Amino acid sequence: MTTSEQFHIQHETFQGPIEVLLEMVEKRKFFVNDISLAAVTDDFILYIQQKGMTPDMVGQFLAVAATLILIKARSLLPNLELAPEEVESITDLERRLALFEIISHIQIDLSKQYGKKILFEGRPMSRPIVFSPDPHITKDTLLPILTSLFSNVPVVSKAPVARVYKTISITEVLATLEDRITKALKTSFNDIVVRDPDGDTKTQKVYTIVSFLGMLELVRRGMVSAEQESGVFTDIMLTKNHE
Amino acid sequence: MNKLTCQIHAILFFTAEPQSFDALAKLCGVPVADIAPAVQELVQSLQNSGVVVLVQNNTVGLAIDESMSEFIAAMQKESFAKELSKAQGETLAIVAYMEGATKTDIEFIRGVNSVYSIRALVARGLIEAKGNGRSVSYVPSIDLLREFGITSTAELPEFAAQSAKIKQLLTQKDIQ
Amino acid sequence: MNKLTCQIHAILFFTAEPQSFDALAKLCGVPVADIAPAVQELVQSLQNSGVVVLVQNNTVGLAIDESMSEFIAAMQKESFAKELSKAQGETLAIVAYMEGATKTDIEFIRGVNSVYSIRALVARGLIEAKGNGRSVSYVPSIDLLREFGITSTAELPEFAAQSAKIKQLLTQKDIQ
Repeated sequence: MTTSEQFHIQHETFQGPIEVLLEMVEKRKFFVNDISLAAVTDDFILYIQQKGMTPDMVGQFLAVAATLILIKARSLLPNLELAPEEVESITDLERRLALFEIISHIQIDLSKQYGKKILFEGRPMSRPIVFSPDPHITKDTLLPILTSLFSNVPVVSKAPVARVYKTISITEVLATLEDRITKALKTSFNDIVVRDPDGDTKTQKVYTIVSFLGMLELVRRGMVSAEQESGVFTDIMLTKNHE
Repeated sequence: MNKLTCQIHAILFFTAEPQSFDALAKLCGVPVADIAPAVQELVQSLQNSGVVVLVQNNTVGLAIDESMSEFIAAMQKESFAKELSKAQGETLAIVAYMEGATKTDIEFIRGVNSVYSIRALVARGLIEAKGNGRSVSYVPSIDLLREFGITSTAELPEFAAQSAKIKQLLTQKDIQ
Repeated sequence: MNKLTCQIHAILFFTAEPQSFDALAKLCGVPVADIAPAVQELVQSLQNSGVVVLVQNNTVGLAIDESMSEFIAAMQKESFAKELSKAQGETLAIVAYMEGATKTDIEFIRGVNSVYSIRALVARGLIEAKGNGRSVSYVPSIDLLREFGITSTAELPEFAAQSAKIKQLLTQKDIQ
């Protein structure tokens, strides 16, 4: 395979997070709802870890993963109160799934119909060519027109292969998650300890719970060890296990 | 046909290229408002003639009737096997069934960067950019109708039902 | 119109060239004797439509109605006197800096369907088509070079650097 073919294939088969998620739900013959989404959360996180992805792809997937974890947290803790923007991120995701479902079905129909029965164009009537220059166009005016076009051409980075295939390994993904969770945990615990009267404690609580779930996930996979020094309200220490 | 309709027919036939209502009004020296009724008359007159009139986005063009497509395809030796990639098909579906969509709309629904698909569809002439800057939206073109063998986007598969569903789901977004 | 008449109308529109009755009979798979009555029906149907059917020596073709021809000639003259559109200017710049650009090359750089711009530049004698079929490519006309006061496109400002840049961008055509 040549370099360009590889890129082409990578490009065309790239599935976005919405498509991947919808496939997971449909594979289980579920309807899209909180319960089915909570059920596929683990699969989805696993998918991110197992697929070689570029950094920006990982970013798009993690945004969806964050909402899934929120849905899962809500299904585990029914009394959990969510901030308005969190509720919105959930309904948003559900709506995107519904829209994508419709579009992907239409796409199949359109691809079947495309180019099968063309309404052909007529040809223009032949007319004698009359040299008719535009006095505004001289040998010097074409250059700026041309160079202004160059900026419109999408340019793949100079080393496309290196960029496209720079995958994030499982460890890297988890290292990022771990890093974020550790930081999140510290800040959120500080918030609780300090009991800032003006702070949005509801959001913080949810964030703490979600981080906590994420941390448990990492512990379950043996990626990190969690240790609470002494007493219920002391800080939880996270240490990364070495392979 | 009245004189204006004849003129429009002659222009479309002579140039064999779609013309915007604006351009036709200028060429014929009439107000733009006069164009639509004349185009309607042309649609009527050419019914069942082997040639159809396609109207989309205030642009009108002539094409050969659907019943003749196989015949014409057989007449010319070159084959025109054309395919849409999945990404392009999704993007096209969004533009056609939303009856105009921005890059943001497309990426909201597809969940992935869609610059390449949009560009490929514009380069193939299946969709056209309208407006400029941030408010650019993409709309179906006359060539889209031709390539699908239809005379209006309303003839696309399940158009009315799916288009209504999509629009309804999208308006929920704006309310929030 | 009956089916045969529709077919003849479609063929004449599609080819934009007069056809002999023999050729039409072969294309439509009917006896030559059937052609004349069908042509008669076409003459009737297109009466007073801006387009006329010309029959001579068992050959038939479509043309612009006499009463419209002045109007079309004026329209064409005006379009030739007009400044080049933005699309046409872009297309010309690409062909000038890349002799032998194909339609797909031009469309890749511009990102927009360019068939009508190319056609307009050819009609104005600014560029010329070379080769045929799928491999048609375009070069600036001798008249254009003369108008620019140069003998070769190599004399255009920054020619070497810019044409190299175009070629480099085009290497991505297959990638995307």
